[in-house]
Amino acid sequence: MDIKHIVEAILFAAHRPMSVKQIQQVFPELEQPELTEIQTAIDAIIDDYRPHPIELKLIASGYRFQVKAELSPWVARLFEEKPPKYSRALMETLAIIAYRQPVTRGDIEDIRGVSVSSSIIQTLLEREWIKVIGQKPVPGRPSLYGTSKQFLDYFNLSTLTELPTLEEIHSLNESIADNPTPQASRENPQTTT
Amino acid sequence: MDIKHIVEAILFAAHRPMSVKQIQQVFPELEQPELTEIQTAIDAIIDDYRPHPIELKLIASGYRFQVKAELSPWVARLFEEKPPKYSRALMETLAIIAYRQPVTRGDIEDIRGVSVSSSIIQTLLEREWIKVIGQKPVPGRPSLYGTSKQFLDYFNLSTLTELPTLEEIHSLNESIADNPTPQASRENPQTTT
Amino acid sequence: MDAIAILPTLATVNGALVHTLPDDLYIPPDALEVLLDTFEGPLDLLLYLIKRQNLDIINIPIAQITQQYIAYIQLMGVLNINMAAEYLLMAALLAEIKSRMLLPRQPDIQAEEEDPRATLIRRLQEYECIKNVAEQIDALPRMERELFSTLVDVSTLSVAQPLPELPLQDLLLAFQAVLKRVDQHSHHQITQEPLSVRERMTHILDTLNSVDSCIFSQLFRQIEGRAGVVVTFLAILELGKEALIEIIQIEPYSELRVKAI
Repeated sequence: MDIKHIVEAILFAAHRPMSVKQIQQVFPELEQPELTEIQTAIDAIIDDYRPHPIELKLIASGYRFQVKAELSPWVARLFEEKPPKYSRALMETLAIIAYRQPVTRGDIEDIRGVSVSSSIIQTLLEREWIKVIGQKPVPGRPSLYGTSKQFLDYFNLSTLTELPTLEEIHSLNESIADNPTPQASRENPQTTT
Repeated sequence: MDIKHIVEAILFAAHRPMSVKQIQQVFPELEQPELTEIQTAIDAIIDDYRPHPIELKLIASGYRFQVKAELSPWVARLFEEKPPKYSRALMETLAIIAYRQPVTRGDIEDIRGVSVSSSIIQTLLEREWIKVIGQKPVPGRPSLYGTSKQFLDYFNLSTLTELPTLEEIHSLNESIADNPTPQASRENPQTTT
Repeated sequence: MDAIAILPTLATVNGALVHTLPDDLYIPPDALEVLLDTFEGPLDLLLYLIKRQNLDIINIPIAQITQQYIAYIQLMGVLNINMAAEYLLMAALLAEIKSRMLLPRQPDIQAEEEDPRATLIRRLQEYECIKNVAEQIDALPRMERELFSTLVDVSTLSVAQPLPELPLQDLLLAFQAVLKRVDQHSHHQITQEPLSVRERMTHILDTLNSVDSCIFSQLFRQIEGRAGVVVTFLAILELGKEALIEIIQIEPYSELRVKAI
């Protein structure tokens, strides 16, 4: 049986994202194709499905078939439950962990300026979007958090570099340097209403 | 968007078989196609997938995509689980049948002091380690069980007499006998007999 | 700096009814709603105050912002919004920065310790960046909302599950446990026919199962020698004793027949 046919069946039957290596392992031991052959098959399948409402997409844990986003208005109606919504606090905590990992809870609190509730960390751990990747070697040995493949999978990304770009903080020092007497402008509330 | 495209997406995303009527209901109220239009779309999708390893099939409760049965050998390894372990009750039942054959279920229950579940007997019969070798001529004519050739083969014995005698069983290495986890004895099978 | 009377009675503070908001507080008509929709923290509140007035973070007018900030947290207190200590801490920091700026500059000291205003600006900037990307991540297409997994049924596939292994050792230990239990309740006894006899009993019954009856002598096989004959004979006797077979002689001196009951 032709490799592409089998790879397609495996991807549909797996019900989870499959890496090229994992696909290879599904083949009977003595008939495992080369990884490049599997990759070629995958590329061909991706092409095959272009006219269809589903797509084979590479995300962090591998390839998965998913319904294309443009069909969501129809497909969403299949499910009575509304998709889960996440609070700003949770999304900000997640963003800090994603961009600043590895971070401790204290680091997150420093950036957000408020304490982080345990339930947020708990929710993120339960969703397996974040994981404990170590302990910081300071008193109390706080947990260091990082994001997981499941986080990328859920947000349809294959690597962290696909996340929105974080604007770098560059203007601060120059601005202060350019502004030798900040007091003057500070005490000049030109925009007061 | 074209009806066939939407129907295909619905069938892939629904986690249950979908009847033509149910598919119609997924469309927003004012945009619901006629049932015949949906049926036409379904027929076209069925045709589309003929060369693929999956098929759109009508079963009692509606249409669903399923992996073609002929792919079974190729995707089987996706579903292989670690084999379960046999219960203590099953092992005791098998040992009693081996040493006391021919025996009825009642005999086994008398010796074990507890009832023997049908599923244990069933499992042993399915595994072909035991077989029904007759009925006891008492009311109810209960089945008489004995061990099979497959039982001897599995345990690499040529006759039952190669099993330890009751005295030998009694004096099986105590340290292992007292070990509550059978795994431990599995790891060092050399230490007894 | 018009305060807008939003409610006839805004709140009760120390027993006195509050009808108007503090004078120095600029509140656009939709602000109260925003206010009630709790901020994510003091940095968030500060950012809100700055952005609302189109101010640049770098050049925030500390005195003005401090006033507004304090007015807001007073209002939040008045409205019984559960206020975290962080809000008060920020108020203290703002007050400190403000008071510092009223003092003559002391370049020597400033060089040694970090300017608290610069620190605050950096924190505001960093928080703003995170707030922005968090919003962007929230807008990414994601599973369950824009993207849906496909489900293709696999129940019709035939998959042979590997069967459990059973080491002989485990089987024997299980039997040992049975024997120990039986010994303890000695009303039962496991008799000690040799296994060869029990095996032969099964074999004979198995044979008789497929035929109606068979001739006694057919059950013996010469090739097994004397020991085999003895085992078979004991097995037949045991089967007879347990009433599992019938040994029949149709007429005197005729061949014995054995029959499963």
